[in-house]
Amino acid sequence: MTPHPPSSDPSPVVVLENAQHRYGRHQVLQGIDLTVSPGECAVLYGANGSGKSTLLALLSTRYTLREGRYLLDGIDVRQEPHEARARLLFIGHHTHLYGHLTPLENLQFFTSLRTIPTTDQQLRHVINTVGLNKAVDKPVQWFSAGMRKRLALARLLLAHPKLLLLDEPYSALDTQGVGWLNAMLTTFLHNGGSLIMASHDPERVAALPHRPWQLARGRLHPISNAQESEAC
Amino acid sequence: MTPHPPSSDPSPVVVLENAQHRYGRHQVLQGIDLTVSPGECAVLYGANGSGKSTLLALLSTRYTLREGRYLLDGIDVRQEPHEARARLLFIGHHTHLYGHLTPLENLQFFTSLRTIPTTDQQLRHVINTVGLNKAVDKPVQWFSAGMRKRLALARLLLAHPKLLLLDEPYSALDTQGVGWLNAMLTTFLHNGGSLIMASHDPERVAALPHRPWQLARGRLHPISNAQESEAC
Amino acid sequence: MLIQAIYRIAWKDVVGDLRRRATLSSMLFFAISVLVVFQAAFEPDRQEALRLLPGLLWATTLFTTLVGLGRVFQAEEEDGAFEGLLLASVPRGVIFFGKWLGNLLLTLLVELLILPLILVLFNVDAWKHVPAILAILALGTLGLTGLGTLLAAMTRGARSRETLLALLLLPLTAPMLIAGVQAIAGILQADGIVAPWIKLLTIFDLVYLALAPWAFGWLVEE
Amino acid sequence: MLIQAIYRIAWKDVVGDLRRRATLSSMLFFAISVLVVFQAAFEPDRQEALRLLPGLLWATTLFTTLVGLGRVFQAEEEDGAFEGLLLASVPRGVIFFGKWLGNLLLTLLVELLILPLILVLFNVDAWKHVPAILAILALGTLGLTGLGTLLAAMTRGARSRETLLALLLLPLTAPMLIAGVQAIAGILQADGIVAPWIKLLTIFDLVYLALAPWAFGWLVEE
Amino acid sequence: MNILKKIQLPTGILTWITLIAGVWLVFNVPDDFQQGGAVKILYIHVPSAKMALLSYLVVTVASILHLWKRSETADILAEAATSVGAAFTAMTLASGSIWGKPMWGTWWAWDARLTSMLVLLILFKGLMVLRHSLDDPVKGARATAILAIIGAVDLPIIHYSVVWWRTLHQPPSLSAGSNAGIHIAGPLLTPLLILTVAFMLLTLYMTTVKARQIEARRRLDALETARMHADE
Ligand code: HEM
Ligand SMILES: Nc1ncnc2c1ncn2[C@@H]1O[C@H](COP(=O)(O)OP(=O)(O)OP(=O)(O)O)[C@@H](O)[C@H]1O
Ligand SMILES: Nc1ncnc2c1ncn2[C@@H]1O[C@H](COP(=O)(O)OP(=O)(O)OP(=O)(O)O)[C@@H](O)[C@H]1O
Ligand SMILES: [Mg+2]
Ligand SMILES: [Mg+2]
Repeated sequence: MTPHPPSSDPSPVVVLENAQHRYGRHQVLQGIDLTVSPGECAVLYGANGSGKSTLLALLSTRYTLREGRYLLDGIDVRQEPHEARARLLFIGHHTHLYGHLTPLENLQFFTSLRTIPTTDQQLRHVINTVGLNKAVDKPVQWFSAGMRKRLALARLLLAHPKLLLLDEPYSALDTQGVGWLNAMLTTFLHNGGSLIMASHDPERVAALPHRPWQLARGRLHPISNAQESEAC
Repeated sequence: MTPHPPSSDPSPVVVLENAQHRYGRHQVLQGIDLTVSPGECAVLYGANGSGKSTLLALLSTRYTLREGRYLLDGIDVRQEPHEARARLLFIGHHTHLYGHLTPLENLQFFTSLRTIPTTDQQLRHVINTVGLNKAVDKPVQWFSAGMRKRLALARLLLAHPKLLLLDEPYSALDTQGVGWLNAMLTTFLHNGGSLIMASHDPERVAALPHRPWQLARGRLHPISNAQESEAC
Repeated sequence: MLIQAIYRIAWKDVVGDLRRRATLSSMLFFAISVLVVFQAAFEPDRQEALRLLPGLLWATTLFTTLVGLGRVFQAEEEDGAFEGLLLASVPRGVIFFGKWLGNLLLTLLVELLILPLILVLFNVDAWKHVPAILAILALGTLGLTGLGTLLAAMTRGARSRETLLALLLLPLTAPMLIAGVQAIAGILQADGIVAPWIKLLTIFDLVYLALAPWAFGWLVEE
Repeated sequence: MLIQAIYRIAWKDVVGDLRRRATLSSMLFFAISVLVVFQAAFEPDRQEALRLLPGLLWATTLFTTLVGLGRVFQAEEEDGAFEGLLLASVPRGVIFFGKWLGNLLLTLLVELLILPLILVLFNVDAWKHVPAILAILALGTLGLTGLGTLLAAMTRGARSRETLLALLLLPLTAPMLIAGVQAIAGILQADGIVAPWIKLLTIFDLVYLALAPWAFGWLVEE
Repeated sequence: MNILKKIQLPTGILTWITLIAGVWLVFNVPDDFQQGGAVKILYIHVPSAKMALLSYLVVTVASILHLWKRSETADILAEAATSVGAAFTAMTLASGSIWGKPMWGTWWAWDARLTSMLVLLILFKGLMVLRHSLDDPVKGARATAILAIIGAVDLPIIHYSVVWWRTLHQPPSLSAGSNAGIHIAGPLLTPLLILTVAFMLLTLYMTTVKARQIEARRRLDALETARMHADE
């Protein structure tokens, strides 16, 4: 539970200003401001249905920002979504995996689409790292919930994004998986990556240096680490 | 973390003896013995892919037991799966919800298939209880992850099963949701219901009196409450 | 009791669909566009149209059914809904009949609407035979949708599902199709033979509807 | 670079499919069963068969394409895979062309195989026109699959998807169908008119393939 | 499966002997006055047609056994007989077409027997595709078995088509009591009978080989999974 010092880094990775989102007429987010510096981890808390996943979808460019400003690594995302996408990685509630492909083929497709140069050996190594070595030739549709989650998170070791977006990354993982994920995220932050995640699990987030935020009634507020356990 | 006294109830709700399951030729479970008495809660821990969901699928009659014995409330499940189904409720990784129906319609379909006599007013009350009053007329496909989970769990208040099977019930729920679920489960156990759940979350399970089990290498072992945090 | 469960399952599919008004009308418009395609592809003259009428009716019915089959279990695919249905304590046969009933009702409605349309569009004078033709269509549709529902259950979750479904359905229904076409052709001619073809259709119906619920039970077992 | 991405997306769909050997041959056999259905429904004699040949070819192509469309985005439906694809930093047009290419290749292969079969089965002597007929079929297929892929994207996740897809595709392709049928009919007749129909087909192709990637970009935006 | 190994070689040898004897006889029989040299196709056509139908019958019976007794051997037999039957069906269609050209002046006519035989080919194809389209081999086997049983209605249609409908095709001429059509006279009959026996042996041989192949492949898959899940 290391509190993160308020940073005033001159070049933040994410600058979101006055963002909002509506589903039809239902205004889910309004006037959202969020700044995240390199090496910083922002954790979004909030009740079910408060809009955390929606905010992450906006940040991931999955939803188009209709109003407000969104700079990612200095790029105006509304102008150049394409450039922005190359700099971020989003792993959401869904695993984005193809059931009829094996873990290896899934990762091959992922790296080739993003033109990340890798060899099969490296991919196998990554699959080993997330503890799926025994299932390396098994189509993903037969994986257990936690195994899918592990494979989805394995992408983190292949892409080297500036911004990482995670939606409830700890769900379905066992203790070992949580430990491994936290180690990976610590390295990622240490290397200057930025991380924004939604979670209901302050106990598990505690292992990372982070700054907590709360989403309520469509608005985002910074909170103190002490308030975390009530916020989620 | 109230340890459950070893019960020697004369008429257990679940008696599973020497159960096993294979996917193709991959033996996931072998020689599983499990007895659960009325009012008892058994929690299954185990690494990702250890077979917890598979065991729950067997107990739910979703998978047919090929070998071994399974008595549910005195009924031989292999002989009368149909009778057994009327006595249990399973809420798994999936929510079993129809996206194009509203919460009310989903619950109506659920109760009418199980011939549970209810009125719309009662159903609305249940929907309120799980905190979905604002979304009562919204098709379920637009729900957030936690809202879906809440609605899935709302069935618990309608069916009055002898045996309740839950697969990672706490995932996606916020703090309030967890509190509400634990209160509901405590009442259920208090009224003599039996509960078997798989979880990776000993902190949240701790609020319930329960007996922990560990699944490893296809076998099920009882463990002590002290060992819980390493087992999952 | 069981009847009520059948009705509830069919209700969820059909009435839910009808209330949103999309399915029936889009099936109907699909049938119309099949007719347009036939017209564009074959350009039959009036004389020919009378001869082609039975085939046109059956081919339209068949393709409409085929295209509608994907829908039968679609709602069940999402988020384990079908699993939930299987865990309710109703016999498997009831689930099958529920699904079948929904499918049957929609297909029958489309047939009812499409027949007068064909007569108008292709300018065929067979109005006095409408009830008899409808009866034969309905008779064939019983077995057709029964078989279709079973195949839809069989190919749940299969790869290239639509192609597979079509590949399996068409050859199996070929005999029914021939019988149906001949029966309607018989009606349209003054001295046509009808009875044996109707007998054949009935036999197919009985066989498929007797086998299907049982086969369905086998299919969903795991 | 972009070409490689197109290829990778098509590869995942087609080569992945072909490797499992099911798709191509089952599409072919499906096309054969469509022929059986036509025969059973219409029973054309030899003279009629020649006249119906262009329509038969196009109708078979159309239904084969239609039934194959469900497959195009099937793999993308599961567990947010399509979302993952959209988040990769490739332009939307590339994703569209990747999907289209896979679809096109399969359909062309089926046409290539089905044409000689039709000639044999319906006993039509048009062997010397085979290359010209194939060229026209291929020309029409470009636009047909382009439109089809777009519609498949449009109806992703829609309810009663197959029906809807069919409902949208058939009327939109009716003009192409007429042009295609007339062009082939022109070739089969000694003094037939072909050139203007081919021009029309080409225009349709260009319009659809120019509009589609752009429309696709709009469709997937949220 | 052991029995297959034992009978494979003897059937192979017997098949060759009868085949050679039959073919020798065929080339030493006077040409039919009416049909000329083309009649020799009869000796391929008729036996392959019989074997195609026989194979489907085997598939049907094996499918029933598979569903009823859950016998994997029956399933292997069904799969093997499916490939063999498909080959003979294709051969019947090809030889019939080739023969049809001189006899009827056309490769193909849509008469009842020819059409129903084409349907049989599509059915065989459907059986082969369905088995591998479902990712779970157990489900694939079961679905295939059910489809095979439903498809069996085509068998009587093929066989009796020439009796029920007025067809271009030859009515049964080997069966007693038939008086229509061309009778196959004595000197032509002997080689036909011998070749029919030879084809029967050939079918047995091919099915045996195929079944052993399938069995070996399944065992290999099993070893593969066993290797993958070793040690756990
Ligand atoms: C593609 C075309 C053809 C197909 C699909 C076909 C199919 C069949 C089948 C399935 C049988 C076995 C019927 C049974 O045992 O129940 C058969 C038998 C026979 N076929 Fe063909 N046939 C074709 C063409 C021909 C032609 C052109 C001739 C010669 C004129 C011919 C002569 C015979 C004869 C003599 C038998 C034996 C009849 C009997 O004993 O039942 N077939 N054919
Ligand atoms: N349908 C299936 N076909 C083949 N193998 C399967 C299937 N479902 C699960 N498995 C395999 O069985 C094993 C146990 O899976 P299961 O889902 O029961 O694990 P779990 O204990 O629930 O894991 P988690 O904690 O990740 O949810 C895994 O190795 C998985 O790959
Ligand atoms: N596609 C959609 N269409 C309409 N409304 C939607 C859609 N997706 C989400 N919503 C609504 O927007 C609100 C916020 O949803 P969101 O998924 O962002 O919540 P969340 O904070 O992630 O919740 P959870 O903790 O349960 O995951 C909810 O009220 C939900 O019903
Ligand atoms: Mg969420
Ligand atoms: Mg699980």
